[in-house]
Amino acid sequence: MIKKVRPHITQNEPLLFERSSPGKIGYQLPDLDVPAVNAEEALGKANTRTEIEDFPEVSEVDVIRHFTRLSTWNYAIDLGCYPLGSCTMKYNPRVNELVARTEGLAWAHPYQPESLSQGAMEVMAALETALAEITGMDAVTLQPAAGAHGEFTGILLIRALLESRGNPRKKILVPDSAHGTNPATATMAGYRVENIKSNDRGVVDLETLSKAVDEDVAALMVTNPNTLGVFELEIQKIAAILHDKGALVYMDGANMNALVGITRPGDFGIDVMHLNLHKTFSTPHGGGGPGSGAVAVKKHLEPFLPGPRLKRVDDRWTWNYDLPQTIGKVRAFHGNFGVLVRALAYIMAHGGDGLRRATMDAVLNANYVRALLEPHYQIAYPAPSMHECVFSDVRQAKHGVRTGDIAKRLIDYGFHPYTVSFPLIVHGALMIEPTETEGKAELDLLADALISVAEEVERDPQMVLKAPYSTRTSRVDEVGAARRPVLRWKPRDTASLAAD
Amino acid sequence: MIKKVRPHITQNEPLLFERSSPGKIGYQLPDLDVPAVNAEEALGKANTRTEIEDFPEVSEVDVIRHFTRLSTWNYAIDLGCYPLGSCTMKYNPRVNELVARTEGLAWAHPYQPESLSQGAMEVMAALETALAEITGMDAVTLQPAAGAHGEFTGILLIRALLESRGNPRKKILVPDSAHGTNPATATMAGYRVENIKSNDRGVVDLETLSKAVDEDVAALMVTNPNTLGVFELEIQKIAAILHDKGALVYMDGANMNALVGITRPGDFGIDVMHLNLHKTFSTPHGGGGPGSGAVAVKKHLEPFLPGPRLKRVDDRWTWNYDLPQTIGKVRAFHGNFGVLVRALAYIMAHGGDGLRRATMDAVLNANYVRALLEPHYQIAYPAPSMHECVFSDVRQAKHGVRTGDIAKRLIDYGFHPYTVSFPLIVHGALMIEPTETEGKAELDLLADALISVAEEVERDPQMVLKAPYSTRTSRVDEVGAARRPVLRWKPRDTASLAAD
Amino acid sequence: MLDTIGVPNIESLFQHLPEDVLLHRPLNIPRGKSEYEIVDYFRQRGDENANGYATFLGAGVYNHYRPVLVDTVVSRGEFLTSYTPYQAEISQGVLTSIFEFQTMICQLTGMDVANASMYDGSTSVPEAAMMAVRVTGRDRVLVSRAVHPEYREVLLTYAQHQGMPVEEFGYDTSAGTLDLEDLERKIDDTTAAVIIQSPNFFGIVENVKQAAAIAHAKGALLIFVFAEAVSLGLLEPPRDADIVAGELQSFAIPPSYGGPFAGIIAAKEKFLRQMPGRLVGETRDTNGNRAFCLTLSTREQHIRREKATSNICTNQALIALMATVFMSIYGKQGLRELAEQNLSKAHYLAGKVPLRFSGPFFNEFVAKTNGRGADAVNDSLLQQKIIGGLPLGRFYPELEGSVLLCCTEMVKRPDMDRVASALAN
Amino acid sequence: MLDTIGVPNIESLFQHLPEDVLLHRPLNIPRGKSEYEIVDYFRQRGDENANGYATFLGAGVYNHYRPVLVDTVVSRGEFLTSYTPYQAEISQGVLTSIFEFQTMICQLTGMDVANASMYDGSTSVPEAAMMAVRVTGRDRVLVSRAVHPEYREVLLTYAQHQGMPVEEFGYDTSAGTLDLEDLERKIDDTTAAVIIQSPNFFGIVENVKQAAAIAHAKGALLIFVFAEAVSLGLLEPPRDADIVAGELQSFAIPPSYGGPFAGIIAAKEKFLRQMPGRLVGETRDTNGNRAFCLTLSTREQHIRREKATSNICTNQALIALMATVFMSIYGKQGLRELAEQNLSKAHYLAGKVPLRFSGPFFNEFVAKTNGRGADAVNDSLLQQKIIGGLPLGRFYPELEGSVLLCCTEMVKRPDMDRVASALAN
Ligand SMILES: Cc1ncc(COP(=O)(O)O)c(C=O)c1O
Ligand SMILES: Cc1ncc(COP(=O)(O)O)c(C=O)c1O
Repeated sequence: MIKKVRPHITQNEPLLFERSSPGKIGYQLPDLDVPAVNAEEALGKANTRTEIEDFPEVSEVDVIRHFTRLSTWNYAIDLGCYPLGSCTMKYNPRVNELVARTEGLAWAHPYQPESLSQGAMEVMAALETALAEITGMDAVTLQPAAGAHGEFTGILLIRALLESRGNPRKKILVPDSAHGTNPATATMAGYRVENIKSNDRGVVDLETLSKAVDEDVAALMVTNPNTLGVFELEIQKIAAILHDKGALVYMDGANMNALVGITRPGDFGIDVMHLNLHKTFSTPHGGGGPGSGAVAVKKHLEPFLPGPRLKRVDDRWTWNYDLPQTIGKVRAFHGNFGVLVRALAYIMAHGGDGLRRATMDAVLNANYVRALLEPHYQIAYPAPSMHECVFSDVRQAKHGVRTGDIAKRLIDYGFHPYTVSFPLIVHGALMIEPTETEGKAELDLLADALISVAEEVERDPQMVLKAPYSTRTSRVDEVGAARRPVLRWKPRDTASLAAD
Repeated sequence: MIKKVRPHITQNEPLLFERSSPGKIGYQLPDLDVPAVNAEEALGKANTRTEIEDFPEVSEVDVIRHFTRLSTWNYAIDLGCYPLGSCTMKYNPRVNELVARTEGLAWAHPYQPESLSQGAMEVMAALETALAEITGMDAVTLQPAAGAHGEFTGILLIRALLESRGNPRKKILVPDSAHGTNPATATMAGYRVENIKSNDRGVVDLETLSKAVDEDVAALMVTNPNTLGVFELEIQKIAAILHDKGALVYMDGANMNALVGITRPGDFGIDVMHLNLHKTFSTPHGGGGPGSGAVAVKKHLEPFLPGPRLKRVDDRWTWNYDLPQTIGKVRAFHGNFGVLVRALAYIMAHGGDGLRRATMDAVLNANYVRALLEPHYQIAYPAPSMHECVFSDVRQAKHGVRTGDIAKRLIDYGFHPYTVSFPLIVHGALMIEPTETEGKAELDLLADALISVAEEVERDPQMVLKAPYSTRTSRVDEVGAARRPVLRWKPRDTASLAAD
Repeated sequence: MLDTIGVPNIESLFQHLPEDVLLHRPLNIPRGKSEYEIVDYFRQRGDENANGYATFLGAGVYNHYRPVLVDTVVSRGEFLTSYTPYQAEISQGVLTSIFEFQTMICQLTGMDVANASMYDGSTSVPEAAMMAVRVTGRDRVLVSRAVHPEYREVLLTYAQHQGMPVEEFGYDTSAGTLDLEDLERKIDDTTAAVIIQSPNFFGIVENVKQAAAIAHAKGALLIFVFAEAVSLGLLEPPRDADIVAGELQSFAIPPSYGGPFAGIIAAKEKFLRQMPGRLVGETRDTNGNRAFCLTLSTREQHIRREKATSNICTNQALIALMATVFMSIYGKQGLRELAEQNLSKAHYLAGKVPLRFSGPFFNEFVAKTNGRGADAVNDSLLQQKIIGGLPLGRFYPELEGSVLLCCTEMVKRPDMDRVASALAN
Repeated sequence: MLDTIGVPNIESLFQHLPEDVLLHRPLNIPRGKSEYEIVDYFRQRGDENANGYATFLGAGVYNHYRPVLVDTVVSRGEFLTSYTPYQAEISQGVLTSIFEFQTMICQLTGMDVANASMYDGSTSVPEAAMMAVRVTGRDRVLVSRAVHPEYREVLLTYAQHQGMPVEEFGYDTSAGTLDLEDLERKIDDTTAAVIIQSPNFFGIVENVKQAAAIAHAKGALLIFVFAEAVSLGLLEPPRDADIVAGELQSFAIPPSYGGPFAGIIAAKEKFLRQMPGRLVGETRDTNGNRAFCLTLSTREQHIRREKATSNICTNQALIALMATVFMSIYGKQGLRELAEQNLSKAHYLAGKVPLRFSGPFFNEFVAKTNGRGADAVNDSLLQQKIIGGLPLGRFYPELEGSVLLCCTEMVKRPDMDRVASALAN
């Protein structure tokens, strides 16, 4: 029985372009306080466009209604549990939005004098210090814009170090359970990727690893806990195997929400890692971004960090550009500063023990959901779960229902689905990460819903295959979208207007 | 056919009290920087409460989810046309919300030194000046908190003036088409109410009026345009009739959205009037308030205005409390200042001609809707409409469907209904005020919807009587609510929890 | 659109208006400004006001912290841009939140029923008095001089023309509490209501039980007024009162130079039918789901017209919602802890200055300036970017030279010490 | 919950971790602060930065007005707290807005397809270059020295380890435009792409047609870069380019000390399969209603892994939404008028100062300080609460003593006059 939602009317809304009517405006500019300049004279006729064809022409009311209506078609953390595995969809504190808009911070120009940027620099310094403490590493760069960007930065750091030792080497080892960004990153950094098969416990197999590690191996990219939510218990041995061969260990820190305050990568052999501040540190995902992929390193990698670096010179912060060994900038300016402000606010609000408590609650919640669901879904691997639990759809697949179908049906129960079909080593993975900010009531509803769907799969698989039924948009034809890509609106394209 | 909406899942949500669990908290206070004081010692045991029984205990996430979910059950201007007659539900510019939160204004204490309040006082002075210009009156008080409060203030002003002339008189005349606040106000001001029957054109009848006006009459409360959206063409004669007998004319300015920039009450004989800043001047209605009922008066009433009054003394604003003839304060401090800020921002954004254009568009929209609907609904009175048009349900009543039922069915079409059953002189009134901020597309949808309902009434009245069908809450039992009033949650009262 | 209407231009829609009422010139208001200029204008006005001052002003408007979620919630268009929930089926969001509001006000005040809000505290006082007059059929009202002076002034304005004589009774000049003898002296069986405030204007906690006993002995109602809602987190609720009238500004409502605020009226069940203002009640929809709607509107002006319990229509819903969110965030524990912090800070400062009264106080108290004069003390504080207490001479000539100081959770110890030394000097 | 799991306490959920990896001390981070203290902390940090200065800094980060509706929209929890719209049926809000974003970017740039956003302008340049390398099967990249210096630095970082040699070509030292001879000299048939920026880093409008002709003649692609998006309101779109890489910060994205911003990549239809980043496409639901969903994800890392077109996963969706709302509000007329105001203001100031280059410019230009030195000039301006232009010596030794000045619609004439006289002196 669906307890969590009821249908209600939501407004239809055409595309902005379909709402447009010639001459309609939603803006007003101040009067020009200087003589108006003729564009064609100033820029030349050839350089001056006549108009922006088909660009929207709407009123201010049109705009607010348009986006308000669209927003009501969307699910979000503010509406309910969002157990998207590996994405750590925790509550995004609203105070962080406020402080990120503090005038002196939001309007700081990256090229304004250092004497007028001390506040921004202090924020970055404070965050670097906190992240070093949390990870147990020696230095942090806040420049990368997201996790994948941090991976890229981290691998370039490894390459630079090895190069400085005479040989950048050729290969990066990546467990087959790794997130797609890992192998993609290795390629972008000019390495060949060698996939390491996980063992029957879903973790890195020491023997397989030892065989794979040779003088051509630059590094292993390991995720810990891995994408099954399982802690790599032999992580220290793993590190040793690579270090013995002069290779390094990169840790994908996307799952740090399972470790903060409990254990520190710097203490179990990691040389370099990234953090997803938009996951572990609660900065909002905003429909796909922005994020921040801060990278933390051990001493031996510090000289290679991208610049500029913060430096304290007689009680003032300055930017140090004198970094002979740096890999160079990975992004203009100083990274996603606004995201950094939010992450620091989150750390300040929690404090050391608050962060630890959050980790424990995250692991508690994941194990609670796992316990409730194990009778009904096949757990992918028996190993203990940390912050997320991964099931396989093997039982449901017998009835012709796959993880993607279960996900769609879960929508009817009022939840955003878990992560579907990842990691790839699991047959039809259901990857569930509740996070610490969910209460028991919401988790019980989630488990009830998934259990109820499991029963529906046995009773009436056909019904499940056509879900969802209660959304204003029924199941979407993704195949069709890819077969004949329509990636932008065009004037003629107004057929379905009425229906929308 | 319903073009405007489609159903979509909305989250259920219990009451906060049902969400509570002991010990849960959503706040954190700074550490106390002084010694903690024991309450019972400081206040006495008898004065100290043990606890706030059943008060909510929820987390911060609970709070944002609770109110976000509730909000999705609500219709609003930001979602679509809200043609609630007499309420002027126009777009509420968001810049007004921003400026009302300007630190120096939002955190100004009414008792802080005048030297540190010049900005707030300047804002009030600027608004008083603008409103005097718009109404054609001589002085304005911004103290009243809403329209009805402004009426009360205005009638007290009239009483004070008459008293100063030796006789406050006994009666206030109120047309039978008037809003309920008018007679209620007159009573509160110690007057007897005499209702004036409107003539067959829905306006004040000069003869009836002349007969009614005698030395006992203190004033007439007239609404212009009246609640039918009809301009009182003989307003000057009406005023003369009262003035001849030493009585005054109060104008209910709720419908000023039909007049701004076109004609001024001060120019057609009005002695005193109120403005609903939350209507004509776009300040948000916020689910029922706040508003502001600024009162504008002619010179002869100025001495009686509530204090303090703004006074310019060598280039600085001061508050003048020396008002021997004042009626006294009608509200503590200086009125709904935050609303005044928004109203001034609205006036600044429009400017003189912008305000006039808004009036013209408002009247245009009302007449457009009227033209589209007249073939299908009985217009209450043939007179030309200003900013709103009023129909009667006589045709639909033949099929047993009343204005209230049509309103409920209109909800299924994605609109907030018009004002139902007001004014009382109309048989089953449908009072429609689109306002100027609606575009043609939205108005066409509104008319389509109402026409379609009119057809449904003829085809299938029974269906209409049970509407709405598409809302998460079907037709609500208001009779039951009044018969057995449950006005607060009580611990036992958790029956229907699951269903919500 | 003009064609549909059948007119050549918009002007013709106004043609029927008498020529001589038309305004034949443009309004004398500068042409429309851009958003940027408007923001700029109000920022300049804001800069002309106090900014960055520590403040010890209270006196009915309190400087409490506003949790961020409050504006997050009230900024949602669904709340901000809706109106009175006449149409229950598409207004359950507002209706549910008001029902929760009514409940929390009852829990705080110990009353049975509370309405959906009044304009503010000052106007809820006369509304409560008028309610008492209707209930008792008597007309005299006795109000304590320790009730907020502006509330009393508004009471008089309302009362003067309704044949509702208002008389004041005094306060104990040493304790700062109600002068119960004076009350005894003035009350009689024409008295409809006795109005007291606690904490009173001097910040002092009154003895509600005694006042109630005296009022009830003469068949009058006791109207309890509060201006500092945070005190209810710690103080015994006024269970002995018959009607409670209050101001919620302390609950995350910005001072905003005095408004918009939110008033409330709560009362014993038996007075329900005489309550002014809107009420939300629980009911069912046709599917049996719990639902809420406006109810008992037969009391109100749009039905009852000249016989209504009040003329109030538009109230302060969005502001009441701010208070609702505030109460939700702080909750049972938080509101108490907040009140305790206020209590502690006030007593810290009070311990360092000469007090005018001896009665128990919450977060406000009256300090003497020992001849230096309130203005002199405040001027010296302004130099240190501190706004001192309210000089009481303005409202109480007999208290000339005393200041009303308020300490909320927002005042910092160093500033309190500065105030202490300014008063000590 | 522990009973359900079958453990005595939460700690036991970590018991399986090796003892010696556990952190046996509390994190060295001060205990949790209250919301009020946090707000206070960041306000203090903000106060340590520039406040209330007029600014003439541009150079990739522009001081444009942010319409209020932008934050109104992006603050709605439905947008703020959702993630990548993997589940189309409950993500149509985000998906629709991205589809509109892609469309508007195409309309602005004259390209056929645009993606859902990149990290920023600087990272979209190397992604575009890598795209060109995949398309052409060549590996050499030529980049103009008038492209933003930090963009070029990021390009080098990306290129260095992919066997993608990057070579720079110069600018005409008198006009400040592309040195086309130098380009001709350096381009050959191993060149995958020629990268130019317009308006270039000096604010000067480049001749895209000529650059395209030269590139295409050698079978290379032309990559067009923009850093000042407002210029597209007025400038002829780069129809002759093959790929466009740009930065949208000018579209209501706060400077925020350099980020988060939003980059884009747009291209000709035929290069679609080589595009990096997410794409939203139009389709239908089973009821035949128009719907949108993520599409062509076979290009992306989560499917393609080491063969993906890029490793990008999380992008800048919410920031792109800011730009979308901005474009909606200004629209066709507004964006042009905004660009014209920028043009007019820049030319007003440029008319009063010694210019370094003669080429046509939009809202930025290079001024000479005639021996006084950039820092001296800027210091004198700081005294007047004005942040002057960017000293170019830092990035272009040969331009030591010149400053890059930017005039947006936000600069006021009196400040421009102050800058003029500072440079005149
Ligand atoms: C395990 C893992 N690694 C890497 C990433 C990439 O991080 P981002 O999306 O911030 O680039 C993600 C996020 O999706 C992830 O879940
Ligand atoms: C005609 C008329 N008069 C008076 C009022 C009362 O105004 P308010 O609700 O602001 O007290 C209203 C608003 O409902 C109205 O429509």
